[in-house]
Amino acid sequence: RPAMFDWLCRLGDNALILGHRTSEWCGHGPALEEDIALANTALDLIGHCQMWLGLAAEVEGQGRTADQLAYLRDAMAFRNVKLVELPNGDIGQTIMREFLFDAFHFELLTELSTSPNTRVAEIAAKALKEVAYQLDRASDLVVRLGDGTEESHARMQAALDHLWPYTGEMFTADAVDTAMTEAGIAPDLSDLQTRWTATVKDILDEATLTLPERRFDVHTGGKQGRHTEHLGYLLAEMQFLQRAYPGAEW
Amino acid sequence: RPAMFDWLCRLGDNALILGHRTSEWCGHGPALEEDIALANTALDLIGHCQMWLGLAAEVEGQGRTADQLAYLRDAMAFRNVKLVELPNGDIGQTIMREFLFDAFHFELLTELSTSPNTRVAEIAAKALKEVAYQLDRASDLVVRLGDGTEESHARMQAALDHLWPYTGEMFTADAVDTAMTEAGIAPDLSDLQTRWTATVKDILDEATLTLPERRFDVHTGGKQGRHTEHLGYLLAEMQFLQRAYPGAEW
Amino acid sequence: PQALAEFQARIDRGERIEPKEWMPEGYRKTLIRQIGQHAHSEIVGQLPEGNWITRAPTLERKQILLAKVQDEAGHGLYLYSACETLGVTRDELFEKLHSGAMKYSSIFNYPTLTWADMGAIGWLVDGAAIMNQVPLQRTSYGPYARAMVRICKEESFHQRQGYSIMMKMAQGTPAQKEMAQDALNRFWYPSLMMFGPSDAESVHSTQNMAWKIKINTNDELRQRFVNETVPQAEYLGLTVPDEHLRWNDDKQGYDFSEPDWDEFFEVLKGNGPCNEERLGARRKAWDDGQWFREGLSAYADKQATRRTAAE
Amino acid sequence: PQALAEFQARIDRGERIEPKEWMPEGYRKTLIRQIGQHAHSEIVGQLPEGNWITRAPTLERKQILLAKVQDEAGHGLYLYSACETLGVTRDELFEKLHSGAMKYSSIFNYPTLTWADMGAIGWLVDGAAIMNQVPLQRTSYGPYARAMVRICKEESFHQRQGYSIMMKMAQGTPAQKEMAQDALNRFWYPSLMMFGPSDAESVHSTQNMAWKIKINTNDELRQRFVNETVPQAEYLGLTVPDEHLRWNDDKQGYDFSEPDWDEFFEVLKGNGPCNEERLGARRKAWDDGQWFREGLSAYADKQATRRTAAE
Repeated sequence: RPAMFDWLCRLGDNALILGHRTSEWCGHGPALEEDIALANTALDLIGHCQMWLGLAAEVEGQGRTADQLAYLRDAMAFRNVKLVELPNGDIGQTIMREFLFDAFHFELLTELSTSPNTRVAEIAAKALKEVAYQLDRASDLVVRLGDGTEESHARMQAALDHLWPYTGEMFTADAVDTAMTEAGIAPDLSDLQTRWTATVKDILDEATLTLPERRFDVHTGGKQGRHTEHLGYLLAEMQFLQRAYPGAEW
Repeated sequence: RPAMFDWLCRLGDNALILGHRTSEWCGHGPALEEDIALANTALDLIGHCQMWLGLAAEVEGQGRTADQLAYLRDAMAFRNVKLVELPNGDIGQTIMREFLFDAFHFELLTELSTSPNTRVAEIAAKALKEVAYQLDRASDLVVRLGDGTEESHARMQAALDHLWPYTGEMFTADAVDTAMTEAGIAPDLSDLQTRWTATVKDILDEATLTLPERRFDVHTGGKQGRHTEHLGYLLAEMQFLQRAYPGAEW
Repeated sequence: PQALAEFQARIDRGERIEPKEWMPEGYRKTLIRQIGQHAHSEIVGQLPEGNWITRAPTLERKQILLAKVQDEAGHGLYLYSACETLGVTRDELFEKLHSGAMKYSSIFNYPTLTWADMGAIGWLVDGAAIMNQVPLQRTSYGPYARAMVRICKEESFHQRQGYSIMMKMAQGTPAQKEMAQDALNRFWYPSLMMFGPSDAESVHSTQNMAWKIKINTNDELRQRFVNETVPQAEYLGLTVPDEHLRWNDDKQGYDFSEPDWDEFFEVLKGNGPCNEERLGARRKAWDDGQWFREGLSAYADKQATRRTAAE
Repeated sequence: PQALAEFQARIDRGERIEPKEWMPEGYRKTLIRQIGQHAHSEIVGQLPEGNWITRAPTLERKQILLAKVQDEAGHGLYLYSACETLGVTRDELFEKLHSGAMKYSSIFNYPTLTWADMGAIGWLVDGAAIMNQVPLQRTSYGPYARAMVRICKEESFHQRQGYSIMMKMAQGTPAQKEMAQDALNRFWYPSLMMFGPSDAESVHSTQNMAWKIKINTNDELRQRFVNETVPQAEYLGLTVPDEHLRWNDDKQGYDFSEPDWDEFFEVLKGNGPCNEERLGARRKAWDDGQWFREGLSAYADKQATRRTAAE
């Protein structure tokens, strides 16, 4: 049960923090269509967060709400992977991160949508449709920018090289992951990794980008609450109103 | 009395917010000497803030402390001029702002150090020594960078042009200022303006920089609590721990 | 002159002018300016609200705000498309925005300082926008009128959401109520300015009204806005910051103070609180995005070449 | 060889070597590497603590932290000066830092995640640094030894401040105590790594000890650090994260677990949590500051010319 709470927080926090980062682009995108797509992605992710943290709060059974989990935990209690909390960088880095995460997210939700835990399966099925669309869109952009100009190619390759050492955390199972896999609720992360790697290789290949040779699991610990220095700033901003006006309704 | 509280908050908040901005440079300065000088300036300013807000809290007489004023007011209750809350920009902009503010701060503290209000006079006298040094240093850098390379000249001129419309607020008297002047505690802002203008003209002239022709009082309202959009973010960061862990001691 | 008379006759009969049909150059130019400015306002208008997305106080409020800002970008898209039917490209319009040759609504040069501003913008700013736009659903140029229909529907949804934020704040803690009142204080007069100076001072009005590009006078719309908004403020328990505001039985409307038109013209000249930030943010987005747009078009070119080669 | 023997004899007699005196090339090179690395560590070491200055929880804590970070920059200054007496400029040293040719202490590649880390760094990291540096006050190279005297005095002040933060946290609310324990958990082993791998594995040790560039073995210092620190942790009511830790009466010291040396070498290779951030921040500061430094030196040149012309 505590494992399940932690595991649901991971799902919810990944969506919340990536949604937050994506929302930072609002009004600052490189093209109008992109502004719309980024806002849409952020909106979907915040929606997923609400469902997962809502279920986490239920499972915890201490009367907390999704909002309280989102707004009143400090960084040590957040369970997202480090990949999603990194600053956006340029739009290429933002898109590359979305692609690398979506490719994992898609495989994960696909599996979860047939989980024997019906609450999990329901949420996953709802989220899956949106994430499938996000993955298509991100893959498409990675290909077009990777195989675009010399500059766009170089930027996408730099983004990939920068983000790569953060990707392994998604597949690094710890006791929580193992407990959920053994309980039959969640898939085995190494299976996901196999499929993720295939997708990523295919798309990067089409994008004329080179898979980095560096270890992909350099930066882990986010799932256990040991984050980068960036998360604290993000939360200070995100949680300000709830912290400054405790108990107020909005 | 409420005027005095507001007025002391202006003094304290100017020091706090400019100190905060200056402290953002720590470890990121353009030269080691500059890192040291910037940290030193920030340190001095936080010290001034502590004295002014401490006196403000006393004058208010509701048992609040300097820390509570610094950490538990939201943006609307802050009384600093907009000039000091603007993001740092490049180091040239940071130095130009320091110069423009110090030239005012120096004149103000000089007057206050002979205020009939002995508490005010004491604090002003303490702060004056440090601010005199800061003004010397900032003036010197403005001259050297203004009359340096073509690039350094251009950057200093751009900084001046950008900051100029924010400077007038320092001299725009409202009911609070007038009340303090009439009570004999504070000097007349228009006298300060005359002396400030002379200093600024001298230094800019030596720096081969051109005084902007634009109105210098475009951006006002900070002293009345109507700030730029930047202050809210600054406070969210600065106040996080006090907001997230109410009542804790550090 | 023959053509001109026929054109006017069509408009008088209530016909819609469509893209490929003949139109006077002045009609075309005025429309480009008006629709373009409206499009730019949607785009720049993302920024003041975008400023609070990352700080929205609940997950639901965050979603609503995101959806709203997304809608604004969408409105920009329709309006630029409508403008393109008049023979000007979106990129040309952007360039004019960035160079300052074209304007956007001055209201977006005011900062958003508290969460209550998200309420005030929805309630007052979108409210004023709707007041301006509803008549434009009957404007003479087809693509513009149709864009307006779509936009008005969404705007009135936004206005209700804004009012709901104000309601929560006005009924909330003392601090929240103070924020709500302060937001009303700050946005009231800028909202009144959104209708433009009195028509007496506007030289183009008559021609534009004949062309049905403009349907009502600025003063008419402003009066209508005040009449609708004052009771809403009262319902919220907030005070409109106008000591001369009172009901006038004769005109069945409120008497109210004029906004400070000097301030209006200062903001127009670039001396508003956020002119530089707003335009700076849009220019930066555009400049930073250049490699992205170039990358996509290089790819498209390559694909076209590949397709040709494969044929 | 004659010179070398005399040099060694001087050192053995406890004499100080001064800048302009003869010294073996290996001595000079080793000193440049060691002092330079120490200087770089002071400079990079500003960053983890700098990360909390803007978020310090009280005005007083903010001042203390600012003063501390300022001291670190000051230490950097002394140490670069000491290095310059060996015939290498500060700019050359910076270039080697930025290119990765010279290292800084790996401890600064760990992130500071809570306010308690400000305590842990002062207490453990400065504590370990002092343990390393106190003997170096007796090092054979004069400028280095003198810099160390000055630095050690300030460092022990910093250590007390760090311990005082830990004390407040450990005696504070449950959340604060949790942060304190977590900080100890995260910084314990990296602090042990600060003394370097066991001397058995170090090839240069013997020569450096003969030259009195190195005074104690890494293992000696590490043991001394553990012996001093464990009781301090107990006094704080915190648990050292080592299940094998126990007092050994025979050696009158604690037995303790070795840190994970694989992790140490990974961090050294660039795979630590913050290597890229830290070096990136320093490179950016340097690059962004280029125009500033050039401006100042252009002005200095102009002034020199003006003075000459005036003569």
